[in-house]
Amino acid sequence: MTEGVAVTPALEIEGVSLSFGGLRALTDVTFSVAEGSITSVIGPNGAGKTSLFNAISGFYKPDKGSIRFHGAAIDRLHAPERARLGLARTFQNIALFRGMTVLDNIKLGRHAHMRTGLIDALFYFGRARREEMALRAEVEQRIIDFLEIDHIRKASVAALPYGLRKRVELARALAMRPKILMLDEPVAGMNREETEDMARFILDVKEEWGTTILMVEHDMGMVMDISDHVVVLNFGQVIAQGLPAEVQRDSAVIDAYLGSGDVGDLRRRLTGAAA
Amino acid sequence: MSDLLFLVEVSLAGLGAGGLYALTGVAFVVIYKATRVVNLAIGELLMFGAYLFFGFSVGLALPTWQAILLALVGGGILGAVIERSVIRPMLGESAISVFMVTIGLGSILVGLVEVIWSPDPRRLPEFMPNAPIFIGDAYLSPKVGYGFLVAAAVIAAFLLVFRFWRGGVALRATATDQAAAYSVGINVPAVFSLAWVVGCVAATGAGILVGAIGGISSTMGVFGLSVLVVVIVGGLDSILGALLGGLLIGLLEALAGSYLGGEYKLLVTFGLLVAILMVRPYGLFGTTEIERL
Amino acid sequence: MRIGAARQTYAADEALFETTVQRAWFAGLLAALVAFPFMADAYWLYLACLVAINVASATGLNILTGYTGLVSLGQAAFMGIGAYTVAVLEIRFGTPFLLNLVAAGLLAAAGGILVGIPSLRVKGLYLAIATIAASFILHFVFANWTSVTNGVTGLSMPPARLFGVALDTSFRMYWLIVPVTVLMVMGAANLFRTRIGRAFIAIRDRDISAEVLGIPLLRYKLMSFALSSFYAGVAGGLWAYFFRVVTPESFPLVMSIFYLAAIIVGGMGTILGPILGAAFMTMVPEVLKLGVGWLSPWVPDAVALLSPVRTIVFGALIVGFLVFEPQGLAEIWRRVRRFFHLWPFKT
Amino acid sequence: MLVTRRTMLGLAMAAGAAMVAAPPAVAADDIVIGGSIPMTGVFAFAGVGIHAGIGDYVKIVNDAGGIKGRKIKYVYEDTGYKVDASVAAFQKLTSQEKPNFYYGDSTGFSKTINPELERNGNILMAGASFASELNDPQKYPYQFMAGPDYTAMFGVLLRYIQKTQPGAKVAFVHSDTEFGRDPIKPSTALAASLGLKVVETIVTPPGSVDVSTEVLKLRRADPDFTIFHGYVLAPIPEFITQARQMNMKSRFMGTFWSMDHSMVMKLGDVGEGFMGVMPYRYYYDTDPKAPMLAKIRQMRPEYQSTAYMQGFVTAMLFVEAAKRCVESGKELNGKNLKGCLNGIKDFDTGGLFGVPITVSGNSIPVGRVYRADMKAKTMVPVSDWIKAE
Repeated sequence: MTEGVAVTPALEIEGVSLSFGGLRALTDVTFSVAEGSITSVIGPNGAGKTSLFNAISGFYKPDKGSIRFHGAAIDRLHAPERARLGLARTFQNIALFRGMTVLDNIKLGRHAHMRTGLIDALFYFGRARREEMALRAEVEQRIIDFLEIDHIRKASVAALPYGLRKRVELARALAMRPKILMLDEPVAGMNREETEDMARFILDVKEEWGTTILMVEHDMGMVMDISDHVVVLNFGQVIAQGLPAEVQRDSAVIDAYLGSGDVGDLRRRLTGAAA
Repeated sequence: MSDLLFLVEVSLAGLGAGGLYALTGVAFVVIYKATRVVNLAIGELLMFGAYLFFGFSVGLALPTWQAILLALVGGGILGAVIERSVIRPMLGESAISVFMVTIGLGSILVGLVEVIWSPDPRRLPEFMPNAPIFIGDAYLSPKVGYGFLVAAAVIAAFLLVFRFWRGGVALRATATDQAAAYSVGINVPAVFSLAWVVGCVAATGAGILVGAIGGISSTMGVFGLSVLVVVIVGGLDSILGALLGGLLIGLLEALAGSYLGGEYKLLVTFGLLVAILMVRPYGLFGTTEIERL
Repeated sequence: MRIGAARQTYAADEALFETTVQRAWFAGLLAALVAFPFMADAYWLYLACLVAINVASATGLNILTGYTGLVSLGQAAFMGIGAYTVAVLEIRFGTPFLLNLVAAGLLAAAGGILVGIPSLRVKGLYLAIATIAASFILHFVFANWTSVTNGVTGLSMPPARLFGVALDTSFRMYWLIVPVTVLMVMGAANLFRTRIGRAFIAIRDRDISAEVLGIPLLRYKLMSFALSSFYAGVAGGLWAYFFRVVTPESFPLVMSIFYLAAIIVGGMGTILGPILGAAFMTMVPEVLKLGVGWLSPWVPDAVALLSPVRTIVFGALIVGFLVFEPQGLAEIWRRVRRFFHLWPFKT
Repeated sequence: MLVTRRTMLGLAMAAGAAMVAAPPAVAADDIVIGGSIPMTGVFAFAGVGIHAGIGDYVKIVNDAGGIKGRKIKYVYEDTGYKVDASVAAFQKLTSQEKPNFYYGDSTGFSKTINPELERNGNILMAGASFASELNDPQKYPYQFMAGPDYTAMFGVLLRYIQKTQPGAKVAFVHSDTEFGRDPIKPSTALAASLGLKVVETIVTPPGSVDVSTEVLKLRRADPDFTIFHGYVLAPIPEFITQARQMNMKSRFMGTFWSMDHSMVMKLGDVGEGFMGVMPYRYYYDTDPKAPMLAKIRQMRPEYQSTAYMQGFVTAMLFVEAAKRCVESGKELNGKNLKGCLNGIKDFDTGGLFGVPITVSGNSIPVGRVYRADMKAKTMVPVSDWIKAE
C-alpha cells in the first residue's frame, strides 16, 4: 500500500558494514523502510539481523555506511538520543525490568519524552506530578486497554508467562511514542493463537497509530501475511528484497536457507504461507 | 651511605613484600577465575590462616613444620566449608550479592579469631633463618627475603599444577567457559570447591609468612586491601597479572613510604588503582568482557 | 494492597499511601515520633537520633546500591565530606545550620560525581573497589589538609542554633535530625514514583537495554551517585551537629560496610528497607549488650565475648540475609502484613 | 513509604523500656563512678586491667567505710573501644545512675563527650587517653588525666637522653593516627631546645606489618635513640629485630601503652635494653615507699598490668577529689570536683607514683625511665622520677 509513494523513507540504511574483531557481521547493507509500512528482515540464524537492529538503535557503531532517519543522518547520535527521536524497539530475548511492575515498565518507555528534573522528583510537586498523572492516563487509555493487559498492570513482570511478557514489551515500546517501531522476533516461541494475537496487534499499531514498523522474524507465515516489504539477509549481506511474494520465489533466498540447513523448515513455512 | 644503595635496598624490601602480595593475589585470582567471586575476605582468610598456624604451633605446641602443614590443611578445609555453605547457595545470584557475602564473611572470621584467640596482638614463633642477607652491599631483612623465596616457590608450584595436573586443567577449562566445561564432563561444582580450597590454602600460606614478619592480630586483614589493588592492577583473572601487580605494588609502596613518608603509602596505591580503572579498567592483563544485548 | 480497595482515580492509585488505613498508620507514626522525646530518657533519645542519622545515610546508599545497582563502599567517606563542610562553615563563618546542611550535601554530591566518573568505563565490582579507593583518598585529605581540617586532631564545633536556642542535647537535636530524615525518606519515596527513579531501576536491572530505551547511562549513574552522596553529606552534617567533633577517624571503612549491611538486612530497593535495616543494625549491639548482661551470671567472661560476638553477628546478618532472605526485613514485614490482612480466611 | 506496625511496636517497646529503665535503687548519697570501659575489642588488654584497677580501689575505700559513710558505686559498660558505643554507654549511665565521675576510654570519646560534660556540669571525667590536646583546662575544664600527657612523656624521655648523652641524635617513629601524631610536633621543638638532633621522623600507616623500608630509612638516619609512639606492640618487634641485624647502635624507647611488662616481654630477646617512660611503679616493685603495691599484691597475687595501675590511680584521684569536696561541704558537681582535684598538693598515692603529686592543671607530668631486663624478666628503673615541665 505504500509502494510507489514518493516521500522520504522513514529509515534509510546505506552501505552499513559492521565487524567484531575479524568477524564481519554486516557487509554493505542497504535498504530503506517506507513511511507507514511494515518491513520485515529475514534470514537464517547468524545472518546479522540482530546486529543490524543494534546498529540502527545505536548500540553498535558501524564501521562504514550511514543511517538516515526521515532524511537526517543519525550516525553520530547515541542510543538514548535515537530513542528520543522515536526509534523504539523490543528485544529478541525480552529485556523487561524484573524489579518493576508491568505499569512501571510501560511508563519507563516514555522516559525520553518527559521533563521532570531531580528536584521536581524529590518533592513530587508541580511538573513531576502533572507529568506522571498525564502519563498514567495516557498509558491506561491508549496502551493498556489497547493491548488488553489491564488485568496485569500491577503484576511483577518476573511472574508473567512468556507471551504476556512479549506483549508488555510491545506496550513499553509503544509508550516511547515511536515513529519507527523495531520488533526483534515478536512471535518467537509463541503458539499459533498467541502469534495471531500479536500479528493483529502489530497491524493495529500500523493502522491506528500510523507507526512505521521494522521487524525481524523467523515465522515466515506471519512475515508473509503482514509485511509490505521483505529484506533477506545472509552472512551479513542483503541477498534479496521486495514484496513478500517476490522474495518467496527468489532462488538466492532458497539457496541461503539450503546452505544453512534450514531448507526443510523453510519449505514447510513457505508452503504453509502459500496455502 | 650512598643514595643509590639506599634505593637498591628499599627496592629489594619492596619487591620482597611484593612477593607476599603476589602470593595472596594468586589466591584471589584462582578463586575469581574459577568461580567469578570477587573475594573481599581474602585479607581475613589470610589472617585466619596465620592464627591457625599460631594455634597449632603455640597453642598445641606442635613442631613448626607440623603446625604449618596442619594450618594449610585447616585453611583448605575452611575454604571447602565456605564454598559449600555460603558460596554455592549464591550460585546464579548477581556478582554483587556474592561480593557482599564475602564482606560479611570477613567480619565473621575476624569475630571468630577474637573469640578463640582474643584480639591481643601476638607474635609467631621464629621458624625462618635469622642471619641477615646481603646482596652485594645491600641489606635485605631475612624474613622478607625468605618470605619472598617461599612465595616464589609456591607460585611456581601453582603454575606447574595449573599446566599439568588434571584438576588444574579442569580449573582452567571452567574458568574459560563454565557451560562448555560442564558439557565435556567436568564436574563444575567440584571445581568450585577445588578453587576455594586451593585459594584458601594459598592465603593461609601467605598469612603464615606475613605473620612471621610482622606478628599477627585480628586487624591484619587490612593486608587484603592492598591485595585488592594488586589484582585490579594486574587484572582480576590473570595469574601473571597478580604476580607482576604484586611486585609493582610492593615496590611502589616501598618507594612512596621512603621518599614521601608512610602516610603516602596507601594514597599512592589507591591513586594508582583509580588511574588504572580510568585508563585500563580490566587491568594490565585482564580479559575485557564483550557486552551483549 | 488491602482486599477490596478499589480506587476511583489514577491520582489516588499513584499516591504514596494508597488507603486510608495506611494514611492513618502514617499519622500515628508521626504522632509517635513527636511524642517519643517526651517519654524517653537521654539514652533512648541518643539512640533515636543515631538511628535517624543512619536511616538518612542508608536511604541514600539504597538509592545508589539498592535501586541503581552500583555498590558503594564510600558512604562513610561522603558523610565525612558533609561533616567537615558543616564543621568548617559553623566554625569559620557561623552560617545558619540549614544552609550548612545543604552545602554539606552539595559538596558531598560533587565528591560523589567525581568518584562516579569511572562508572563511565567500569561497572559493578570494579566500581565498588573504586569507592574503597575514594574513601582512603578522602581519609588522607581529611588527615593531611591541616589548614582546613586541622589534621588528625580534627575540628570541635559549636552546636547548631535555632532562634537563639543552642541545639546541644539529644532532646533538642531530635527536632532537627528526625524531621530532616523524614523529609529525606519522603524525597526518596517520591523519586521512585517518577521517571528518574524508574530510570535508576532500569539501569540496575538491565543497563544496556535501558540505554536503548532512551536513558543516558552515564548521566543517570552520576545522578544516582550525586544523590546518594548528597544524602550522605546531609547525614554527615547531622552527625557533625550531633557529636560536634569531627576527626578523620570518625568515618572509617567499616562504617561504610555498616551502611551496606543495613540496606542488605533491611531490604535493598525498597523505601522501607533502609529504615528497618538502619534501626535494626543500630540496635543490635545494644541488644547484644543486654543479652551478655543476662548471660554473665552463668557464663564466665561473657563480657569479654561481647565485641567479637558483635562482629560475628554483624557478618552473619549480612551473609544470612543474602543467602536466605535477599529481600531483607522489608520482605518479612510484607509477609507478616499479608498474613494479617488475609487472616483468618487464609493462612 | 509505608507505615509499619513494626515501627510502632518498636517505638512502643522503646518507650516502655525507657520507663522500665528508670533509675534503679541508688542510695541517695552514693558517690557514683561511671565508666565507658573497653572490655573487648582492640584495646581490651588495657580495658580489663583498668576495670580491675578501678574496681579494686573502690572496694578498698568501701571496705574502709567509704567517704564519711558514703559508699562509692562503680558502674560501667563495655564499649569495644568504639566511640559511638562509648557515647551510648555514657548516655545510658548518666541518665540512669547520675554519676559524679566518669572514666572514658579514648581520645575520640573524651573530645566527643566534652560539650556534653560542659552542659551537664555534674561530672568530672578522666580516662585512658593521655592526648596532649586534652591537657588544656580552658578547653576541657571537667577532664583530667592520671599521669603525664604524651608530650610530657616524650619530655621525660628527651630529658633523660639529654642527661645521658648530650647532643644525641634522636628519631621518632609513630603511627599515622591521632594517637601516633599527638606529641610529635611539640616534642621536635623540645628536642631542639634540649640540644638534641631529631634526625628522622617516620610515619607508618595504620595496620602496616612489613616495616623493612622504614627500618632502612632509620638506618640511614643512624640515630642514637629511637622513640616509638602510637603502637601497642606491632610493628615494634620487627623494627628492633631488623635494626639489630643491620648492626644499628640505636637504643629504642616507648611510651605508656607499649610499656606494660607483658607487652615488653613479648619482644623476646631483641627487647633486651628496650626503654620507656612510665609514670607509675610496676606491680612487682617492692620499694618500701610503695605500701599500696603491697596491698595490691595481697588482693591479687598474679601480675597486674600498668593499665590496672592507671585505673587504680584514676579511681584514687576521683575519690580524693570527692573526699575533699565532701569534707569542705561543697556540692559534688563538675566544677567543685575539679577545684578539689586541683587543690591536691604533694599527695602520696601510696607509692604508685614514685613522688608525691600535685595536680595543678589537667595532668600529672611526672615519669621515670625504665629498661627491660630480659634475663630477670623485669623492668628496671634507670632514672630518677623526672618532672616534665
